[in-house]
Amino acid sequence: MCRGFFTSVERMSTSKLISLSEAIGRFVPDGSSVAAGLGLEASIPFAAGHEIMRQRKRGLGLIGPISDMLFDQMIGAGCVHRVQAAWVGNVITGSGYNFRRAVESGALRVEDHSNLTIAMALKAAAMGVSFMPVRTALGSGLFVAHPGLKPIACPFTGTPLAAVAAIAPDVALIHVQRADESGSAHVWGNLGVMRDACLAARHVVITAEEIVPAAVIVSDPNRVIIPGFRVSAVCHVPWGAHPAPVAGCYNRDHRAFIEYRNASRTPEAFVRWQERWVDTPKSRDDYLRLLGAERMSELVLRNHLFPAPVDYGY
Amino acid sequence: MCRGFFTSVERMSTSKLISLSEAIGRFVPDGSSVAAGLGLEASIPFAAGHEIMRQRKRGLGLIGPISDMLFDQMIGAGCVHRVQAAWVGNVITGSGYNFRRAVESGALRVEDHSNLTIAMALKAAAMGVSFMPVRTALGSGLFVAHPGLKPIACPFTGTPLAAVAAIAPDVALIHVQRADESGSAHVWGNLGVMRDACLAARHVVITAEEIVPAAVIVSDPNRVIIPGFRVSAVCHVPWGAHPAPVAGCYNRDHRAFIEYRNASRTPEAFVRWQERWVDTPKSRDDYLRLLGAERMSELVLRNHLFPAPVDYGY
Amino acid sequence: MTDYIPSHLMVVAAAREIADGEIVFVGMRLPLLGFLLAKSTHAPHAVGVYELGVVRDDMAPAPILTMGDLPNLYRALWLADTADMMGLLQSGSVDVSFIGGAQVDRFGNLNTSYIGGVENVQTRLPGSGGACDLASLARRHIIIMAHERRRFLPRVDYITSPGYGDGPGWRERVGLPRGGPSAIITTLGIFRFDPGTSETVLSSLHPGVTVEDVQAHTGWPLRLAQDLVRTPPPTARELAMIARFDPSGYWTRANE
Amino acid sequence: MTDYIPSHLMVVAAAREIADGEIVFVGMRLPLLGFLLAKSTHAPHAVGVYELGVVRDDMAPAPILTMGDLPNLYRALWLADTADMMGLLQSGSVDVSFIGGAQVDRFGNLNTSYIGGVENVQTRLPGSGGACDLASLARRHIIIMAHERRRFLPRVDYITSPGYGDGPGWRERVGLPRGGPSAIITTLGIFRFDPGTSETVLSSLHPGVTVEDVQAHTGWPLRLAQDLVRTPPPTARELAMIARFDPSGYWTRANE
Repeated sequence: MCRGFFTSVERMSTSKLISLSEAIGRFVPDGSSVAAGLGLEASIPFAAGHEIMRQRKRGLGLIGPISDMLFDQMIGAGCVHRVQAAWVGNVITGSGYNFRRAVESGALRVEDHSNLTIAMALKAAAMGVSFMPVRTALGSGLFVAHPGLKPIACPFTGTPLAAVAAIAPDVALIHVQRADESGSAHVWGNLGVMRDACLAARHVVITAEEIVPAAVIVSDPNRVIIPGFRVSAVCHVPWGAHPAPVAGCYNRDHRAFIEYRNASRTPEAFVRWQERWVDTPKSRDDYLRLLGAERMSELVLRNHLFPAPVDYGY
Repeated sequence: MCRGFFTSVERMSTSKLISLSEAIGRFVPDGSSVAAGLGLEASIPFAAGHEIMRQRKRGLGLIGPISDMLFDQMIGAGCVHRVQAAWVGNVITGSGYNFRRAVESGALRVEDHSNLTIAMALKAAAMGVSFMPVRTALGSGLFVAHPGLKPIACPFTGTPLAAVAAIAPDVALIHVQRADESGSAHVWGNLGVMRDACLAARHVVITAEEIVPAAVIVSDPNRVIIPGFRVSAVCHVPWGAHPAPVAGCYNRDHRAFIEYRNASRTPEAFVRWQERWVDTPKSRDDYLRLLGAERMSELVLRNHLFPAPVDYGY
Repeated sequence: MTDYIPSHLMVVAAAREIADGEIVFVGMRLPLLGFLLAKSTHAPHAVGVYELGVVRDDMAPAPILTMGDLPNLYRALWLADTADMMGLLQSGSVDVSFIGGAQVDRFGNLNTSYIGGVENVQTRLPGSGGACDLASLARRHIIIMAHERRRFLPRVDYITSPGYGDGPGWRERVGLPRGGPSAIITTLGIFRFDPGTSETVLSSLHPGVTVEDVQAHTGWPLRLAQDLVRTPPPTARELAMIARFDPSGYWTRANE
Repeated sequence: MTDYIPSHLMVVAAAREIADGEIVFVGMRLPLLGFLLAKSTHAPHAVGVYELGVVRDDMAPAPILTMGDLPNLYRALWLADTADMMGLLQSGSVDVSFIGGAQVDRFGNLNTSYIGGVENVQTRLPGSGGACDLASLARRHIIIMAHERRRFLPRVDYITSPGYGDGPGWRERVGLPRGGPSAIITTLGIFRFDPGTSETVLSSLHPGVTVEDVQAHTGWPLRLAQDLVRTPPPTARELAMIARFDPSGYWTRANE
C-alpha cells in the first residue's frame, strides 16, 4: 500500500490541462487497471471510455460498482481482459450483451463484487490499508473462488465478518462539473465511490464540463472531490458523460441506452455501433455533431435550483 | 452493531426543536457515553457541554479526537468517569489542568487514542462493523492494556496491522451552522469526524446557529452532515460554539482559552470559573450577555467569501 | 373492475409492504414505483435511500428511469457517498428493501449472476449490484419477480443474494447479522416465509389465479397459508398514481 | 548579527527541512510557522495537510493560532473529513511532518502522554492527538523541542509517537509501514539519525552553542557528525516573515 509515485509534475500547481487523447495515451497503457463509473448511474466518463476504445487499448482490467453500459462497450471493443465489478449491464434495459458473450465464451475473467464490497475495496486502498471488514455477502456465491474476499472473525467480538482486499486502480477516470488546470475539481450531486476511488488510484484522469480559474475552486473547498496534487491530467470535455446525466449540466439521454440495447444484441451490430459512435467521430466535438443540437437541447436543464448561500470568510 | 433504536418520533419529520436544557435532560442521562469536539478545533459544542455541567450530569464517558478545553471543563465539573480521546488539553496553551489532576489522582479512566484510531473507531460503528484496521500506533504505548486496540495480520497479505474496536456513542453532540426542525443540518468548513460520529451514535443532539425552513436544507443536499431521521433533538443556540470558531459565523475567541488556562490551574480557581461562566448564566443568552456585545462584535466576520454557484436542477 | 396488468398489481403489492416512517432502500424498476406509490398514499413519511448516494423523503418532481436521473437529486434530503448509504444499511438502519431476480428457490435465495452456475455458465447475468447487500443487511427484504417455472427452482444455480440458505439457522451460521426475505411478490401471487422452516408459504393469490396455476409455475411443492387470501386489485387511484410515476409505461409494460 | 531568539532559529531550521512541492502534514505552534516560512521562501508549491480536514496550498490571509481558525479555511484547496486526511497519511502520500514532545530518547521516541509511565503517573500530558499517526505514517518526521536534560532521556517513560523504537529493524518488526524521525531540532542544535544504528548524531550546533553545552543537556553520550556544522542564523527576511505569521509573538515567545 506504500506508494511513492508522485512525480514532481503532479505536485506542482503547473497546468495538467491536456487533450483527452493525450491523457488516455499517457495514463492508460495496455494492461492497466482502470476504475470508472464511480458515480454509478451519474457522471459516467463515456468520452474517456470511448477514447480508450478508439486508441485500441488492450488487456485492461475494469473496476467499478456498476458502469451502466460503458463497461459493456469497452468489453465489446476488445479492450478488456478482466472485470472487478458489482454489476455489468445496461441499467434500464438489463443485460450487457458483450459482457454476456465474453463471459460465456470464457474470454473475460470476472471477480464478482457487490456495491458494498467494491466500495470498501476502494476505501481500503484510499485509507492505505490492505483490507476492510464487512458484514455483507456471507454465504453468497461471491465467496466462491474469490481472491479478494475471505471470511474472518472480529478480533474483539469473534463475530463472523468478511474481509475485502484493497483494490488500488492504476488509474481512476472521473467526469466532473468543473476543474482548474491543476486538477482540483468540484463535484456535486450524488458522489458514489468517486472520492475513495480517486484517493485509491495511482493516477486520476479528469474530464470536466468546464475549466475554471483556481479561484472558483477555492471559493467552495467543501465541494472539492479531490485536490489537484492527486490528479495526473485534466481534459476539457463538455458533455463528456453523455448519455449519463451530470448534475447542473444535462439530463440522462435514455434513448441512447435503449438504442444501445438493440445495437449490442449481436457482435455484428455492435461493430456497426462502434464504427458510428466511437471510431468515426475523431473527437468529442465530432460525437456531439453526430448527436445533434436538437437532441442536446432536449437534455439541458429546464428547472433550476440554486443553493442557499454560505460564507467562508473570516 | 445491530441497532433497533429508531423511535417513531425520530423517523417522522415532525419537529424535534426543543430547548437545550430539555435536550440534555432527555438524551444525556447519567452514565452516557458522549461524543463531542468532533470538528476538532472548530464548532465545539460548548453550549451543550456547559448545559451538561449545569445539570450536574455524572458518570459520563467522553469520546472525541481533541476537544480543546471542553473536556477539561466537564472533567473539572465532576461529570466524567471515563475518556476515550486522542488529546485532552487546551490547544493554544497546552495542558488541561483538571484532566491532569483527575488522571494523576486516579479518579479518571482514560483510553488513549490517536486521531486516526478514534476516527476509525467511529467510522467502524458508522459503517456497522465491529472493527477497522489501521497501520498507525504499532509499537507505541497506546497498545499497553488498551481494550480497543489489537495487533492483527492482514488475512490476504499477512502484513501486521492494528485492529481498532468500534465505538458507538450513546449520543453525539454537534454544533452546526443551520438545521431545520426535523434535524437535517448543513455544515461547511472542515468536517473532522462529525459525520461518522453522527452515523455511529445512538442519538444525535444538534445545536444550531440558525433554524431554517426545510427548503433551505434541501436546496443544497451535499452540505447535509446528517439527515434528520438520524437526529433526536435540535436546539436553537446562536453562538453555541463560542469560544471555538464556526465557519460563516464567528472567529475563535483566543482570549477565552488563555483566560481559562489561568482559571483552571487550581481546583479553587476552576470552581470560580465554573460559577461565573457556567452556573450563574442560566441560559446561553445569559452567557452572551456576560460575554458582552463588544467582545462578540470583535469576533464576527469582516472578510467574506461566497462560493461560485451550482445548480441542482433538472 | 379497473383495467390493469400484472405489473400494476405487483407495484401495488410492493407499496403495501412499506409502513409509514420506514427507511426503505429503493432499487429501480417496479420497486421504485412501489416506493413512490407508498409515499403518495399510506406512507408519506417513508424515507428512500438509494445506493448511489441519495436520500429523499419527498417525491422526485418528474418521472425518473434511473436513480441517477436529475429529478431524483432535486431537493434531496442528503447527497453523499455510496459508503454512507451502505453504512446505514450495514448498521441496521434500513427497515426494508426490494430486489428482483432471475432465479429464486423455496428458501428465498436469488440468482442474478450465473444461470448454470459459475463452473458451467449458460447465461451470464449482470450480477449483484447492491442486491446482495440489501438481502444480507436490511431488516427484511421483498423479492419481486415474474412467476415462471424456469425461475422458481428447488435450488438456485448460484446465490447472488442470500435468502434463508438451506433453511433455519443458516443466516446466523454464515454470519449475516439480521434480516431475510419476508415476501416474494410474483405475477401470480405472494409468498411469505414459514418462521419455523424458512420455506415459502403461498399467502395470497392474485385475482383470477388458482393454486393450480401457481403450482404449475413453481418448481417445488407448494405449501399454502391457512389464511390464504386473494390479493386486492389496484384501485383506480393507485393506477392513476402509477401512471404518473411511469407515464410512458416503461417499467410496468416491460413486465407484460 | 540580527536579533533573534532560539525559537526563531528553530522555525527557520524547520522551514529548511521542507523541499518545494512536498506534501506536509502541519501541526500547530513552531511547525506551523516553519511551514509558512518555507511556503513563502524556497517551497512555494508545498501543500499543507491539517488533521481536522483542511488542505491548503496557499498562505492563510491572516495570522492563525489554531488550524481551525477561519483564515485557515479561507480559499483552502480542500475541506473534508479527518479520515480523508488520515488516508493521505496512511497511504504514504505525506512526505514530511513535524511534532513536538515532552520527552525524547536517542532513538527518537517521543512521550507526550505520561511522565513516569502509565503505571506510575507523575504528570499526565495531553496525549497523542495526531502525533502518533504522523510519527507512524509520514515518510519522515521532524521533532522540535526545547533542549533540556529532563527531556532528553536515555529511554522515554512511554512511547506516544514511535521513533526507531529500540534500534535498527524495530519499526519493520512492529509493523510500521515506513518513515521514522529524520531530525530533532532543539534550542541548541540539530540531531540527525545514523542509518546504521538509528541513533541520534549531532549534526549542527546553533550559533554560540558548544558541544559541551549540548552534552550537558542531553541524557545520553553524544555522537558527533563528521561534518558537524554551525546552524546559519535567521536572515532579516526570515525574521520579518516570522513576525508576519506570529505578529503577537504568541508562539515564538512561548518557547523563550
